[in-house]
Amino acid sequence: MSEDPQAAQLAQVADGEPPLPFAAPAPDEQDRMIEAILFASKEPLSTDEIEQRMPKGSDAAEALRRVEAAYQGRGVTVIRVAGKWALRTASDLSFLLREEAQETRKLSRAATETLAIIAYHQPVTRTEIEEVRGVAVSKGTLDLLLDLEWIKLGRRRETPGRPVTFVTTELFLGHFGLESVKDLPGIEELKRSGLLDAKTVAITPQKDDDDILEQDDEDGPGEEPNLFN
Amino acid sequence: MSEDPQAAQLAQVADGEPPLPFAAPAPDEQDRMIEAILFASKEPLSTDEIEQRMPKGSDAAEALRRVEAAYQGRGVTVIRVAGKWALRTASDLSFLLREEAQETRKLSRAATETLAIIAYHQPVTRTEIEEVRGVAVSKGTLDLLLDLEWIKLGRRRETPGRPVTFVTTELFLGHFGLESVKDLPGIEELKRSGLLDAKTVAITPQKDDDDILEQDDEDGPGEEPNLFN
Amino acid sequence: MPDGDLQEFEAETNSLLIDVDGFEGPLDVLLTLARAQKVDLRQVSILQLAEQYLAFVAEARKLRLELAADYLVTAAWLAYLKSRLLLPVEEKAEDEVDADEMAARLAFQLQRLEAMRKAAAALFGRDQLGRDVFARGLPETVIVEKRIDWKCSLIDLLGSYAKINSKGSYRPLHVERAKAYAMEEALTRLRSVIGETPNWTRLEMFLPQDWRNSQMTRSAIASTFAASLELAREGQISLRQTEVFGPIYLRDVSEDDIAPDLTTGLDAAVVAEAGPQPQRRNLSIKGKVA
Repeated sequence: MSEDPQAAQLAQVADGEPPLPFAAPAPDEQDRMIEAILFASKEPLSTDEIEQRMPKGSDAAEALRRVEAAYQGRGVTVIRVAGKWALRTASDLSFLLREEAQETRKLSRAATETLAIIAYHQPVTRTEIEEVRGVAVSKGTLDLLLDLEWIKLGRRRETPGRPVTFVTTELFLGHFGLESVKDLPGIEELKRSGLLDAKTVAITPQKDDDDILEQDDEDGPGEEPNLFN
Repeated sequence: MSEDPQAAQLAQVADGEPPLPFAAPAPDEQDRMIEAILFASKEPLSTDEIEQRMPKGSDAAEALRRVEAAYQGRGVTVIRVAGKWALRTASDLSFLLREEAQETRKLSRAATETLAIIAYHQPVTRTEIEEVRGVAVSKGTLDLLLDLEWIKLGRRRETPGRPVTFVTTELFLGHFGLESVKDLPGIEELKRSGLLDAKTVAITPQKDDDDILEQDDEDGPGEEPNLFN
Repeated sequence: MPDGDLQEFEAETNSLLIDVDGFEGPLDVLLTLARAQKVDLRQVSILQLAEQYLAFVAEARKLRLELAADYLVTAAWLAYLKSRLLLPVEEKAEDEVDADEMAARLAFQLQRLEAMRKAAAALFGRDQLGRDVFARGLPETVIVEKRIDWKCSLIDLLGSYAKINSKGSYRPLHVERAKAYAMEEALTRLRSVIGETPNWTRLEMFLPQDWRNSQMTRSAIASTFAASLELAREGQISLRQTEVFGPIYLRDVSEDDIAPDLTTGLDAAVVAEAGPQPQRRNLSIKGKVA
């Protein structure tokens, strides 16, 4: 992309040459294309996915920035979720759209808490979820979250028994309008306070402390960075 | 952004002031609402339906005119279908909604063999192809080759039933870089060029070797197996 | 615990008991009790918390409420923790975990649970898709056009044709016995023509016509050569070879008497003159050929 597309265009016209068949579309035209692509899609699209649909030579990233700015404060806005782009109605207008609202099942406290624990601690094992809540996690709760496709199975933890871990999905980010798990509300503060450290503290002292310490080592800092990937 | 009076107004709205209960929203605000309603609706809406969703005092017809004009020439346009309103991507950009997934796939053995038989024996009927291959030729295989325009229908054979024949096309010659079907190498040529190794080649008695001595010289010790052919 | 506090606590506990099924385990009860202390969770008194919890469990039992086992296990542990917290520090056994450490862990757990509850509330307080913000109601379907480039090279085509062409001719592998030209046949043929051969003539010229141009030529050459050796041994013909692997010539032996060999420069070693006594060399060749 040239610095001054208009000037470049004028130069081309002055040369009397017809636009080359494979020349990149003019910026305005690229913006129109971005609009069309974003409007048509229900699912968020990555910059690459968008650029792939555009004619060769288009600069989707640049055009997206222009379109994003143009839609600021409008009834429909360009948002970023899960590192992708999507159009969504402005949230202050939700009162107009009651008719479109889907009947959402109210999630139980167990389900919302479990989801939060998975989101903030991911990747996290079932045992770890249970430690945080101090109570067993019912299969129904996990099944519900899996059904909603808000969580999915992550990699197995390389500890004895190789337990499965749970992580959140792109759909989860999309539902809550998050660009990434780094944008979870208050996550930085929680991280700083050490409350997200994978510290095992059993309320009941049945476990040997050795076990606890060992687990500390295994689950320790090596795993933790995954949370913020 | 701040120079734009429209934006300033929008910013004010975005600040979270609830619409006054009995005052009609500002025109810009009404335009935003139209955008959001049209965007989120699952079906085209009439002017009345839109107005019903908007706060009291709104003039949907007027706002729709404004929004329609604002979207003129953009990537998305406001259209009327059966007296109702909807947003659609601009028709000249519909090509963007086509995703081309290109994939290179190797022609199946059945198709390659069928094509080879047609090339070497043309014009040839389906029954004849099957006789040479020793197995039935599926309709899908012939359809694929017809689709690719590598083969086409030739004249009907003047035999009982007047079966259609298949012949190769110009496109076939072009694809394989042949001047004419006469350029297809003969079996002997294939053999000599090493394309056919002794294991896969039918060994037909060499009837045309004129001079045994010469033949001996040419073949040399490496060709020993020929001795017993 | 001051009296006022106690009364307040009892009211609290009773309201807890009404809703005992509404708790999500002992930690939930503990968190609720800790919040009742109305202090920052970091400053919560674990000792007081343990007492409150034990009172809660005692009350539940009095009311014959069914408490799950984990509530009781926690009660036992808290009773233990309480006693440890009350003991002077010096009496602590070597191998035991510090009571303060245990209390700190419990406090951490409570803080963490509360943090997660707040996080869940914050998460669900966000604008949710399909509730507060909306995606396109009428998404336009993106037509995915799968274009397949079929790949087939001329080599593929030819190879494939060659394969088909050879299919019918496959036979189980066994080496067929070649048709051989018998030495007797060669001998008979040689005898019949030798009288008409006064000049040196190449061995190949004696091959029958229909054996010349076929794969069986070698067999005919071998047999004819063996036959020629036999005739030479009998003294009927003379053989001559001018160089190693060179052509072999033969002629009627009577020609030797009339016209002695005028050929010069022939190495004795490679000239096999026929005589009454066959030479060993010839025999050895014969043996090999047969």
